[in-house]
Amino acid sequence: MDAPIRTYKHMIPLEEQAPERLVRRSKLISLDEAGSIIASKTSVSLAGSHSADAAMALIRAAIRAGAKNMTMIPPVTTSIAADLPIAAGMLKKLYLSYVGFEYLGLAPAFRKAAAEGTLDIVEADEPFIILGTQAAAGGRPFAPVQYLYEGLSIPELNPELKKVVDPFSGREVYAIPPLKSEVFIMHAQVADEYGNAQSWGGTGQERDKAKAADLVIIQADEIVGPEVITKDPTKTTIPGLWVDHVVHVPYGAHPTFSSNNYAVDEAHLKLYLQMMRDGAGDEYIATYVKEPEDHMDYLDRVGGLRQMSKLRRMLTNT
Amino acid sequence: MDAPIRTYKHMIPLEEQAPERLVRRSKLISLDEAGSIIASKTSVSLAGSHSADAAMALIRAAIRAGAKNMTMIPPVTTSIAADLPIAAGMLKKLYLSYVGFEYLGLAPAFRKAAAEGTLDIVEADEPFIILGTQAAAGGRPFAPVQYLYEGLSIPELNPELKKVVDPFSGREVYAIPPLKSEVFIMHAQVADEYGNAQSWGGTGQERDKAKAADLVIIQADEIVGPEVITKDPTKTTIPGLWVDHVVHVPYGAHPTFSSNNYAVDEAHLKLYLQMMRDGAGDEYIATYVKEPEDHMDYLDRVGGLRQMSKLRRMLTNT
Amino acid sequence: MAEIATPGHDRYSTAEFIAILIARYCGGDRELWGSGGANQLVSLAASRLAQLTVAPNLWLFSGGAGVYNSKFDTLPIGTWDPRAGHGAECKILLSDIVDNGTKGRYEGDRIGRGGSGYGGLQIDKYGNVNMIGIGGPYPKLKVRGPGTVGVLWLGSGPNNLYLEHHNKRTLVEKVDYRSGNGWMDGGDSRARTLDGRDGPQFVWTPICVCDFTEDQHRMRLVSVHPGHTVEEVVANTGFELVIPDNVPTTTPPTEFELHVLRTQVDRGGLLKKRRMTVG
Amino acid sequence: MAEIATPGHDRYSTAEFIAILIARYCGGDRELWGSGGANQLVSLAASRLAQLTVAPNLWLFSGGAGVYNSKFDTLPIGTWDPRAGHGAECKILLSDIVDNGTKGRYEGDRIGRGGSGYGGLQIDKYGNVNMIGIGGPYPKLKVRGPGTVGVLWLGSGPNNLYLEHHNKRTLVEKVDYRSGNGWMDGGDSRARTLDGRDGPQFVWTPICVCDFTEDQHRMRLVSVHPGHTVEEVVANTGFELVIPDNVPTTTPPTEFELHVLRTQVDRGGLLKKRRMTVG
Repeated sequence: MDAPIRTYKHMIPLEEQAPERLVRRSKLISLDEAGSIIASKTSVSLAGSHSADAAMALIRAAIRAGAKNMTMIPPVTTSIAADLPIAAGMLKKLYLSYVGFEYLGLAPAFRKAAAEGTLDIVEADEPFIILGTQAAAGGRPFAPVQYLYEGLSIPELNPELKKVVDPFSGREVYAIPPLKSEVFIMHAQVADEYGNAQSWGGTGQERDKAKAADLVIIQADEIVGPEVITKDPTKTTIPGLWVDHVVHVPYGAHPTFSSNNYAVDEAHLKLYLQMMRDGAGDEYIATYVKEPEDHMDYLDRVGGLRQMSKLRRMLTNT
Repeated sequence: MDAPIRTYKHMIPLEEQAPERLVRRSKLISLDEAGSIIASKTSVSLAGSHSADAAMALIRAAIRAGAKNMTMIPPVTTSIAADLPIAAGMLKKLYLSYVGFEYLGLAPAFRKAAAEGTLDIVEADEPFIILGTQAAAGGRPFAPVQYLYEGLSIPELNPELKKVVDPFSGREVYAIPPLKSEVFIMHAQVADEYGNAQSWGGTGQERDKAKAADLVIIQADEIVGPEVITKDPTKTTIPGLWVDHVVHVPYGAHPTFSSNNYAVDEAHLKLYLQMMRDGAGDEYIATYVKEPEDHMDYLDRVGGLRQMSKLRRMLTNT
Repeated sequence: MAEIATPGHDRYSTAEFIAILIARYCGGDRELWGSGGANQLVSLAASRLAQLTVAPNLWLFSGGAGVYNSKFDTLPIGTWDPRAGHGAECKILLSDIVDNGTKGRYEGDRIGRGGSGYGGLQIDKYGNVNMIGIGGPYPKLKVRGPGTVGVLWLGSGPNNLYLEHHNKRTLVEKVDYRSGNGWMDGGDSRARTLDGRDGPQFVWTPICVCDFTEDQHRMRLVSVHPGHTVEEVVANTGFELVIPDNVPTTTPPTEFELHVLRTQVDRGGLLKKRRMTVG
Repeated sequence: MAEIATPGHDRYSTAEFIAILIARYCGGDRELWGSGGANQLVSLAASRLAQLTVAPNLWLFSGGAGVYNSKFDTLPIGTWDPRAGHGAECKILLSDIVDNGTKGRYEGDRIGRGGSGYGGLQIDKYGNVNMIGIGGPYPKLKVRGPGTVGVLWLGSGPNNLYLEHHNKRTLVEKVDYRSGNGWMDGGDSRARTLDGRDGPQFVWTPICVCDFTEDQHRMRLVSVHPGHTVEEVVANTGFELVIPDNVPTTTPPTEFELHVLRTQVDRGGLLKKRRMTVG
């Protein structure tokens, strides 16, 4: 056979193609690398639920890396995972469903930015975010809904919500636009270095958000070997082939819950709220986001191993 | 307080409302009852994958109960679960994605009905069934898709596929109609009497099909106690509150696989195909569907415990 | 605005009382969908209490964790608290909840609705709810709300409203913005717009219980809690409530009810600490 | 129509050979999406073989069971065979696959496409596929096909075609019905219609390998399997194949390749028994 033909791989026996060592590529990168990648994007989506399972380490890394003027597609309910980025000037635009601290109070940075008009708020809600994400996950043009927005204020306040005529009934219904993001970041309890991840809590928002994103970065409390993952494939909530990068950050969801791993640090959330309300937001960001040399330094600043062990105990104890 | 007010339940203390014994209602019914319920409907949807996890016991019960002229929304790929109902005259209309026996050959009853024009075939496919079911699961008016049906024959052959103008791009895209069913029937490996079910295999079609149906009936190889279900809530693929009735039928998926429980009975599938091709379809239906006194009698006719144990072994052995 | 301090409050908190009222409301044999929303601790406690006493077929949902029928005896701090998942029977996806909501039926109407409660910045006489904000013109809001989340599911069918603060700022003639459809503009406006879906049934507040009139669907006083008066209710409501001739006192919590609540549902005493106000 | 019996077939079966060809094609460091469709046993075996030898980052998908990276050494009877799940790393939903397909990208183009293969009742010179039926007018078909399933995913991006029977009834000038878009009507017709998505790359048949010309995207002969000739290929193809001056013989399977295939992928010898025909 002559040379050009050899360029057809099916003509080359496997043993001739076989590499010296057959090595599966690891997707592990450093927290700082992840932060720079996120900061280089214009839109980010998040998972988690309220003050649980937020990708806080990645968010702090992105702020440290100088993330600015980004659009955020948050989980349908969230607290510090949206409020801190707003305080740090990371966000220009937010799809709003719920941002608040519930029994601890309202979200200070969010309310300040809203009052000062420094944040572009898209008046959204649970179905807008979930169905919009679902449409983007499948590259579908929009998500039609009926008997939902009729009579509500959102159609007047949210210009991204349009109308379309249902070709089957002839009735006018509403159309939610696809919500894609350039990067999706999430917290998982365990992941392997190939991207297979187990999120033990949450509400499954992460699956469609991963499919709706150009790039997926996972932070995991623990990196485990393949034998842990293959023990039960149904436990893998995010298949590795959906994932670009994995970052190892023990207690990376702090100060929020990591489902079945450690509890929310309520005292730290109260400290955050107090400092934000007292106009000491920059000091908080300096102390807990910008100055820490690395994630372990951050953990030391919030109480170190003693505090982390207490948070683990709080969860497993009930 | 005067009497009428007492009709407000919030005025009546719990101890006065409390029943003698606080009993949670069981959803268990007999296979014959289930068959009659299915036979009383006009449309049925199925889950499973090819010759795996088909709700065969319920299908045989429905035929026995005289099910006729029904519309079937099958799993995207299936074999005897669609071919047998066609042979028995249970179906008037079929949403077609794939009906065949793969390496064992084509589907005899399906091909015969197609040739004789006795079956109304809707030319569908994987996305038509999955996205149509998804729309029905949410009571949404339709599912828009683009860059999918352009250039294909299905838009010409399937009048249920329409066009709609995407209000965001102004482009014309296709609209898949919602595919609801009056009853959804499925096979599960285990279920509790309250309807919480674990399907160990399959491709997750059962979740949206359950939500898209007015009534849900589950057949389970085993009925387990709550302690098995609560051991790991993430194993419950169908939440009990989606379910109306549960039927206990060991080896109920025979002659198809029950994932991780027992193997397909290839010899029986070959017998089925042979009899159908030899014009002995009525004899097959008499012997294996209509004459058996109950499910156990059916199992005896197909080899009884000896054969079932072999099928279990075949699966766990590999 | 005053912390509620009234006769009986040495014996129970208003939050405990409302939880017990909602639990009573859930009584019966029917399959019910209980609780839901993320921060509805009172409703969550009520559903668990009902399940343990009078509603064996109630499905207790912890929305934030996405699980059904948790077996907790210590109330979690939110339905998103992973501890809300203790002993659960199944876990669903948020998209399943969205499917229920857009379908306007909970599991195909197999299931009634029990202790699901919605609150808001503002609620008007037809039970419409506002979580967006107060004042305007939008987006220049005097008070920026936290967002609508799932309050629009009020439109999906017959739910209930729940208020932790009973005052004229919250109970207004007309909401500034509408995040959730109550009976809309009254009469048959809701039935015409939302495919005949039923509207809100009851309103639980720190000082009274209300429902809605049969035809106009205007909010109507049903009973006033012990230690409070019709006059107090009227004085703290920003619109004209329908007041029947006979307004009884809400049946107070019994020892049995408080005992079960405190020993099998809220061992941590979260509801004791819950802050509710009037005025 | 003759069972293939040619020199070398005492040493290997055509199915084994095609599996090895597809495995070679998958060689490289890139993340690949391998196999997929329900009854693509040859493609499944090829993907597993490639993963074990030359494609460490290939994601082996068993479509019917919905699992990735099974560790089987005995080929299951179908990708829906629960045994295909042995040692898998994750399980996905069919709706995830539909999302990939409608998005027209496999995991956002992170992932290339390896041993995914589509066959059909008919395939034409532009690689369009028909699974609906032969003859007409519809629905009066001479041959009723089993249905389209996921053949339309051919339109989602650059895939490959795979044929178990090479004859004029299957390889036709123009398909009677189009279930899957190949290069459509050739030229830039596909790019214009499907948002620039790339079309089929290679065609694996029992007697040869084809690809498509760069401009017109017409099917072109690349290599002919040992024991077969260009003339035989032409005689059994229902349209005019593009024939280059130099058509080499497909490199036959090596002992190493057959050894790994038979000891680590297909211990049950399913591919040995697989029936393939020419003419």
